[in-house]
Amino acid sequence: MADVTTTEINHSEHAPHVHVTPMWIYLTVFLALAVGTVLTVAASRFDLGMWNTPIALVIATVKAVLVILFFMHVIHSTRLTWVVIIASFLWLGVLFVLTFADYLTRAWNIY
Amino acid sequence: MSSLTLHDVRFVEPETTRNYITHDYGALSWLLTKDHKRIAILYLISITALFILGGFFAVVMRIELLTPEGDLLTSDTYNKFFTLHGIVMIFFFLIPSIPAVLGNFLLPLMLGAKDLAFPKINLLSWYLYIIAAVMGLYIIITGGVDTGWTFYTPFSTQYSNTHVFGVTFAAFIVGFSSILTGLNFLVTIHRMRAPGLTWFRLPLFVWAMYATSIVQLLATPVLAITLVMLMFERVVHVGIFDPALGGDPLLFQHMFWFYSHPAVYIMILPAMGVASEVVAAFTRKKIFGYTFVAYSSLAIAFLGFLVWAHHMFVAGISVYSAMIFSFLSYFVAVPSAIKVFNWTATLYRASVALMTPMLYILGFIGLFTIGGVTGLFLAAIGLDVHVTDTYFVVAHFHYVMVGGAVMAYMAGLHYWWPKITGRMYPEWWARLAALLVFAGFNLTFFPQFVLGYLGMPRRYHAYAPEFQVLNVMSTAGASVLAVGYALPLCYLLWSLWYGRPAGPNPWGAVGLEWATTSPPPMENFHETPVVTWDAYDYPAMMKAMGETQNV
Amino acid sequence: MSDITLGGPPPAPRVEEHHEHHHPFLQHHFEDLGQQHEASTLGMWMFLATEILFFGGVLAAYWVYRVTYPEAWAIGAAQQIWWLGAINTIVLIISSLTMALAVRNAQMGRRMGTVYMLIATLFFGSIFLGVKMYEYTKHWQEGLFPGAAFHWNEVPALAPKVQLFMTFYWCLTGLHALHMIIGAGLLIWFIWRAWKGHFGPEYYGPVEIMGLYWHFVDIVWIFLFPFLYLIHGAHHG
Amino acid sequence: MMLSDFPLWPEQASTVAPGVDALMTFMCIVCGGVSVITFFVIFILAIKYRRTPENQLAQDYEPPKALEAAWIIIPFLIFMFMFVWGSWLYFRIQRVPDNAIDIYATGKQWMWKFQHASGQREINTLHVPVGRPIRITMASEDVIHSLFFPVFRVKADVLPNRYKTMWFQATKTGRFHIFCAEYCGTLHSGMIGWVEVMEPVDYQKWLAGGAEGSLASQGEKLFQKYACNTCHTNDATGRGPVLLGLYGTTVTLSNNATVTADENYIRESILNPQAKVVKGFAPVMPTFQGQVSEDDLLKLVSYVHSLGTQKTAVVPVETPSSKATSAGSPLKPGAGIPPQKDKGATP
Repeated sequence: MADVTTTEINHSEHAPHVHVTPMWIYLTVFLALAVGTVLTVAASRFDLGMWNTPIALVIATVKAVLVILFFMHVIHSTRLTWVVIIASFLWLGVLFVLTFADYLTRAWNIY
Repeated sequence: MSSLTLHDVRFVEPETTRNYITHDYGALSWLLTKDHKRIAILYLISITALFILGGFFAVVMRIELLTPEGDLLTSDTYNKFFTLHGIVMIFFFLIPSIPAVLGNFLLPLMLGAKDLAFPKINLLSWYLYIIAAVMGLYIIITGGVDTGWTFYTPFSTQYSNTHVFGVTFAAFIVGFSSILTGLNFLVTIHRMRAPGLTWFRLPLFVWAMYATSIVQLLATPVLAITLVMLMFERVVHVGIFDPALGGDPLLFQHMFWFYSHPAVYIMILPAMGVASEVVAAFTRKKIFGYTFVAYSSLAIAFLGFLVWAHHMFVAGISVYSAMIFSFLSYFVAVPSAIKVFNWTATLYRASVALMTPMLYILGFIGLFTIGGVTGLFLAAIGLDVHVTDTYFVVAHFHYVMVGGAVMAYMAGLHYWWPKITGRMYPEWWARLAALLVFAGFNLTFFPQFVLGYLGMPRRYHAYAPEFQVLNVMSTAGASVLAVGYALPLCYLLWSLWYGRPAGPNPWGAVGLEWATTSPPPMENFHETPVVTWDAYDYPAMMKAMGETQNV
Repeated sequence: MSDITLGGPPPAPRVEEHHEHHHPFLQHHFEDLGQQHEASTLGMWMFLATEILFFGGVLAAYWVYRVTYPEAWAIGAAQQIWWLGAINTIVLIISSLTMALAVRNAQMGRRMGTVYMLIATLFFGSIFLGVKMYEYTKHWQEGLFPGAAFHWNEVPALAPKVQLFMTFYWCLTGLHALHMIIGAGLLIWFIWRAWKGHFGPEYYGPVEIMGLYWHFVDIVWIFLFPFLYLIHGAHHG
Repeated sequence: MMLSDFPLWPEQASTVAPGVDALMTFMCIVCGGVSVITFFVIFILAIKYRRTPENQLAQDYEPPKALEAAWIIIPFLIFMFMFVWGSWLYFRIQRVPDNAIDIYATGKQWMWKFQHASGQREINTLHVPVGRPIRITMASEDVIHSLFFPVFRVKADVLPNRYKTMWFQATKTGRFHIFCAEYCGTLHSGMIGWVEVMEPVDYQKWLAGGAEGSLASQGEKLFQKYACNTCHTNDATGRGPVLLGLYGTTVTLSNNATVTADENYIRESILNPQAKVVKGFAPVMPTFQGQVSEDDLLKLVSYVHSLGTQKTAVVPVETPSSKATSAGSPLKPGAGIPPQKDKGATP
C-alpha cells in the first residue's frame, strides 16, 4: 500500500507519531470484510468435496489479515510489532504441527 | 575488597540519606507501592513462606519413606502431600522465584531505568499471586488435592473427589501473574534501556530474563486454557478428555506439557542468568563467548517448545512422533552444554574469589550438569521406556530444579543481598550453609537415580523392601538439606539489623546496579545513566582503577 | 543534578526535570509521551499474543476432534442457525469499523466524534451479545448444552460426539462473549474519558489500545463463524 | 545388611533387557565421563586461579574462539548417536514378534487382572513361560495406569477405552515385580504384583489346572448369551456381517472409508455399533455400552479373533493394506477413519 496517503500530525517532538489513515481505506476494508463474510456463507452452500474447509480457512485468514493490517494499523507499525504477531502465530503453529504429528501418524505401521 | 570500588572510575550515584526502604513508612506504603524494588520484597516474603510450606511437605514425605511400609501417613494423605509439594514448589516458588524477586528488583537497575514499563501491572501480578496462594492455602486447610501436580485426566476430571476445581483455578490465576510479569519485562527490556545500552552491552541476566519472559508469555496461556477445559469438564461432566465420551486423555497431556515442559525453562533460564553474573563478578572477567551465551538463552526458549511429548513416550503417542520428539530433545541440550562449557572457560586465567555466591554457582554448574546429562538418558526413547515414571525422573528434575534453579536463586540472593538490604551477611555461616546444601542435596537425590533404574516407581507411598537402604540415604540427605536451607533464613534475617553496612559495591563488580547506592534510592538513579561500555568490562575497569588507585 | 544529593527526590507532586512542560498523563518513569505510547502499544500486542495462544489452545483441541469425528462436526454445525451467525459477523465487523473511526477521531482531536464512534461500537457490540443470548437460550431449550442438560439424540450413535462439538461451541463462544463483555465494560469507561476530553493527537494511545483489543475479539469471531456454523456435510440444513 | 538386600543394578530377565542395559552403560560412561572431566577442570581452574593478593585482577586473555565451535559440534554428534541408538532400541521394544502368545490385561483401581487365551484368570499375578514372546493386550476400566516390569525393562501406559499392546520375552525363570507406574489414586503404590516366569512344561501344567474353558470358548458362550448369533450367522443370510475370517482383514464402511478389523475395531463395534457401519448393512445393532464388563468384552473380542484365523496365537503384523495397523501400534478410538477423508459422504 505505497499509495496510502497519511496525514502526519506531530505537535511536539516528544509526542507519538500519528498516522491518520484516510477514510476511504477504512470503508474499503469494511466492504472487503462484508464481501468475505458473504463469500464464506456462499462457499459453504456448495459441496466442493475436500475444498470446503481450506476455502473457509483462506477467506477467514484474508479477513483477519485485513483487520490486522488496516484496522489495527500494523502496516504503519514498528518491525517489533510485526515480530510479535508473527512469533505468536509461529508458536501456535508449533502447537498444531507437533500435536498433529502424533494424531496423524498413530495408525502407521511399525517397521 | 573495599579498596576496589567504582568511585571516580565511572558514573556513580552520590550517597543519599533516603532509599527505597526508608522513603515511606507504614504497611499501606508497601501494599500499594508501585516501586519495582518494593514489589520484589513483597514477592521475596511471599515465596519464602511458600517455600517453607512446600519444604514441609517434602520433609514429611521423606520421613514416611524411611520405611517400606506406609506407616506414618495414610495413602490419601501421602498422595495429597506429593501433589501439594509439586504445586507449591513449581507454581508458587520456582516459577516466580528468580524472575519475580531478583528480576523485579534488578531489571530496571541493570537497564538504567526508573521502573518497569507498567508498575501498576507489576503490583497487580503480585496481588494475583497472593489471591492464588490464599486460595491454595484454603484448599490445603479444607482437605487438599490428590491428582499430582500434572492433573492427568480422567483421574482429575472423573475420579478424584478432592478439591481439583479450586486448585486448578488457583493455578489458572497464578498463571496470569506469571504472564503479566513476563509481559512487563519484555516491554521494559525493549523500551526502557538507558541511552547507549545496546543489546550486546546488556548483562547476560537481562538476556536470560528476556528469554524467560518469552516462554512465560507464549506458553502460560495454553496451560490456562487447558485448565479452563479441565474445570469445565469436571463441573459439567463433558468429555473433552474423557475417553468414555469420545475424548482423548492424551490430548490433555499434549496441551499440559506444551506449557509444562517450557515451564522448566522458566525456572532454569533465570538461574543461568544469575550464574553468568556471579561467574563474571567473582572471576573479574567477561564471560567467555558472551554472544553465544546470550543467543543460547534464546535458542533454549524456542527449542524448549518443540520437545514436550518426551514426557509421553510410553503414554500411547505414535512411535513416529516419539522419534521426532526424541530428536528435537537432543537439540535443546546443545545450548545448555554451550553455557556450561563457557562458564568453565571463563575461569581460565581469572581471579577466582570463592565467596558464598560463587560457591553456590560452582555447585549449580555441577548439579545442573548432572541434571542435564541425565536428561539425555531420558531423551533416548528405548531407555526412557524403562526409566520414565520412576525415581530416575524424580532425581533428574530435582537436579535441574533444586540443584539448578534453587542453588542459583540462593547464589543470586547472597550476591545481591547487600544491594537489596544495604547489609552484608555473615560470610562464614553462608559458606557453611552453601556446603551443607550441596552435600545434603547430593546425598538426597543421587541414590534416587539408582532407585529409579532398579525400578522404583515415583509417587509410591509404600515400596518394596529391597529399596529401603537407598531411601534411608535419601532421607538422611534431606535432613542435611533442610538444615542447609534453614541457616540462611536465620542469618539473613540477622544481617538486616546486625550486618556490616555494605556500601554501593562490596564485590568490586561492574554493572549498573552496582553504580547506585545500597539500598538504591526510590528513583534508582537521580540522573539517567549513559552507558559507553560493554557488559563485564573488567579489563577496562581494572585498568582505570589501576591508574587511579594503584592497586 | 547535584542538588539531588541532599535529600532524595522532592515530595509529590513530582516535577519532571527533563521537560519544561509535561502532559498530565505522562507517567513519571517514562522519558516522554512517545516512549510511553510505544511501551503501552507493545504491551498490548504482547497481551494479544498470549490471547492468540489462549484461543489457539481450544482451537487445537477442536481440530483434533474435528479431524477424528468429521460427521459429528457437520451435524453439530447444522444445529446452528447460520444466518444468525452471519448477521452477528456483519454486526461485529461494523463495530470494528466504528472502533477504528473512534481511534481516527481521537488522533485528529475530534472529541465528540470519538465519543459518538465509541458509543456506536458499544451499541453494535451489545447487539452481538443480544443475538448470542438468543442463540444460547434456544440451544439450552433444545437440550444442546453439554452435560446433564444434553438431550439431543437424533443420531444416537453420534450423540456423544455431537455433544463434544457442542462443548467446543459453548467453550469457544463463551470465552469470546466473555471478552466482548469485558470490552463493553472498557468501552463505557473510555466513553466517559473521551467525553472528559482526555484524548487528543498527543495522547490517543489508550483509544488505540482499546481498538487493538476490540479488533482482536473481532478476528476471533471471523474464525469462529465458519468453524462453528458452516461445516459442510450431508446433514447440512 | 546383606549385600543381596541392597541391589544397585536390576536383574536382566528379558531379551531386550541386555540391550537397554547396554545403552544405559554407554550413557553412564559418556555422560559421566564428560561430567567428571568438567568438574575436574572447574576444580583445578578455581584453585589455580584463586584470588590472592598477587592475583587480584584477571588476565586480559580469552581462550580461542575455535573452542566454541568444538563444544557445539562434538556434543551434537554424540547426541545424534544417542538418538539413533535410543530409537533403534525403541523400535525393537515396540515391534511385536509374529509368534507371540496372547495375554489380556485389565487395569482397574487398584489391581491388575490377567486373562490367558486358554481361560485362566488371575489377579496381581501373571504366569508366563520362559523363552516365548508374550504379547499383552490391555485396557483400563477407569483411570490411566501403567504396566511396568522392571526386570524386563518394559513399561506401557494402560488407557481407558483403548487397547494398547506391549510385549516381552522372558529369559530367566523366577518371580519378579509388577508395578503400576502411572499415578492412579489412593492405593497406587498397592497396585503391584508378581510375574512368575516358568519353564514351558510347568506353564502348560499350570494352564491345565482350573480353567473354565479357553477365553475364546467363554466368549462363545457370551456370544450366545447376548444373542449375537441371531444376527451374526455363519452364512450371508444374517442381518449382521459374517464374523468368520473377519479378524485382520480390511473392512469397507458405509461411508467408503476402510478400517482394519483389529481388537480396537471389534471393541468399538460392540460398544458403539453405529460408529463404523459395514458397507451394505443397516445400522440396526443396539449398543452394548454399560452392559458388558471389560472382562467379558475381552472374551468376546478373543472369540471374534479366534473366528478370524486358524492360528489364534499369530498376530498379523503386516497386512496387505498399507493403512493397516499393526499390533504394537498405538491406536485411538475412531482413528480408523483416515483423517483426510473427513469430507466423505455420511450414511
